[in-house]
Amino acid sequence: MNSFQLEVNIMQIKVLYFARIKEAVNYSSEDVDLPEDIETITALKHWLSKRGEVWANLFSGKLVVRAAINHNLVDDLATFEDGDEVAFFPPVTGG
Amino acid sequence: MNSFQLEVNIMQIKVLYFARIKEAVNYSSEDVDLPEDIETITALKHWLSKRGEVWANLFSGKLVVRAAINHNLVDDLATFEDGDEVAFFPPVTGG
Amino acid sequence: MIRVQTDDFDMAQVLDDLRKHNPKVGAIVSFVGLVRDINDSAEVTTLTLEHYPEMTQKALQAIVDQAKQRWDIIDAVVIHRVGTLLPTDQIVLVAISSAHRQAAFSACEFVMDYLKTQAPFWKKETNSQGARWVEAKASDDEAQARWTQ
Amino acid sequence: MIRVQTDDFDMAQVLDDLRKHNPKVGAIVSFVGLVRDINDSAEVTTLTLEHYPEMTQKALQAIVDQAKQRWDIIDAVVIHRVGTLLPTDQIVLVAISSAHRQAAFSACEFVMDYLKTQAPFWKKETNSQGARWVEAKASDDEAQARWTQ
Repeated sequence: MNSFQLEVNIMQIKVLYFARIKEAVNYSSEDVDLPEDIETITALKHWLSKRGEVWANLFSGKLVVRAAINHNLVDDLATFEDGDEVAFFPPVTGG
Repeated sequence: MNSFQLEVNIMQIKVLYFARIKEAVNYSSEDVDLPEDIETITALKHWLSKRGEVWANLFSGKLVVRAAINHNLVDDLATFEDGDEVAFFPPVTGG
Repeated sequence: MIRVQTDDFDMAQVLDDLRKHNPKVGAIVSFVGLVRDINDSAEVTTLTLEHYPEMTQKALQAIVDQAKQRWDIIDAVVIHRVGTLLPTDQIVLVAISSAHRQAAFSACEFVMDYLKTQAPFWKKETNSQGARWVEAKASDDEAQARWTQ
Repeated sequence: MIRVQTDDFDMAQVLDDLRKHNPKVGAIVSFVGLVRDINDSAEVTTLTLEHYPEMTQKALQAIVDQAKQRWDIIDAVVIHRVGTLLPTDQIVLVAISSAHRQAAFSACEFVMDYLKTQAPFWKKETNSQGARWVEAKASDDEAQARWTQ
């Protein structure tokens, strides 16, 4: 019973990084297991920033970090669900 | 003395016609001798309109007739001088 | 470069000329006007453009000069065809190069709006019912008036 | 048509495709963005474009769909290159066909303003001093914001 609850309450998402953020974290993609209360971009940024100095610097708010959920640009209050793809990147500079 | 004055007081200009105006008058260019008091586009339109029905219809004001003096688009109060080239045409429709 | 010609023009050549000789160019905005197969009335079979040769070049140059005074543009090309054209034929090209895109967009639209109301060209359409001169449109006067408000 | 590609594109081919198959087209407005040899700092030697492949097509399509809802346009082409480019190389093409010119001008500028702020591309420049990511410009956000006022 206890172990069944644990499985339900862990959410797995895929997280992608682009441009200078990818270079800072040194990889482009990872699968992340999250506690169930981490379901907004803001919460995810806060949670990731506890990983260490590089992460804290990235998500400190000094530089703008944009996010997409399942390939849609979103603001930081957007929520994601188990299995979603979340991406972090700097403001875009195409064109 | 009299004949000398007459020569001075007659102004000769070249008048060009384009598009439907050219078709209405049936030629594209003429040299016109004008009395000296005909020196604005308005006066020239009025003077030409006395030539007959075709001319009266053209310059009656029912249709817009634009004018250029020496290749510059002008409004009807613009004045011309001896030797100038005056053109009459409908509103332009290029592009 | 301003040209009035009966021949068709090669848009790719014009754009290559604008960009290849000047690495300061970051943006090129171009407009191509085409003969449509339908206008106010019936199906158009030909479109014939008449102009006032001695005035045309001067009028187009004056429009381009105004655009260069108003916006920070690098170069401008205007090519206008005259003579008889068919549906889908190219009539006019306006291409503007600049460092940044907004100047090129504004200048290109400005040149077209002024060309439509100031440059001495006249269009005559033929269709199955005969030939008729194309009427000037109030919307073109309004488009031009925007720039002086 | 929306394409993201490493290869260069042929502007003339795109414009011919837009006009030759549809005699309702009276106007084509196009924008070409090019690699400039100088940016904020020193002379640029290369420009490398990275993107988010799964998102890019979707983001560009959403922008084009919005333009089609807002203006009476006939067709739209967006081609954006990725990979490493050199000064004077073409980066992006937006071409819009319509019956009348104002819709094409507005839609083309709209698509570019949204592409600049919404489509997941990132530029990295190299010059004699090394490589650096290009910073987003506030002027691009302002350009996009005009359309929502």
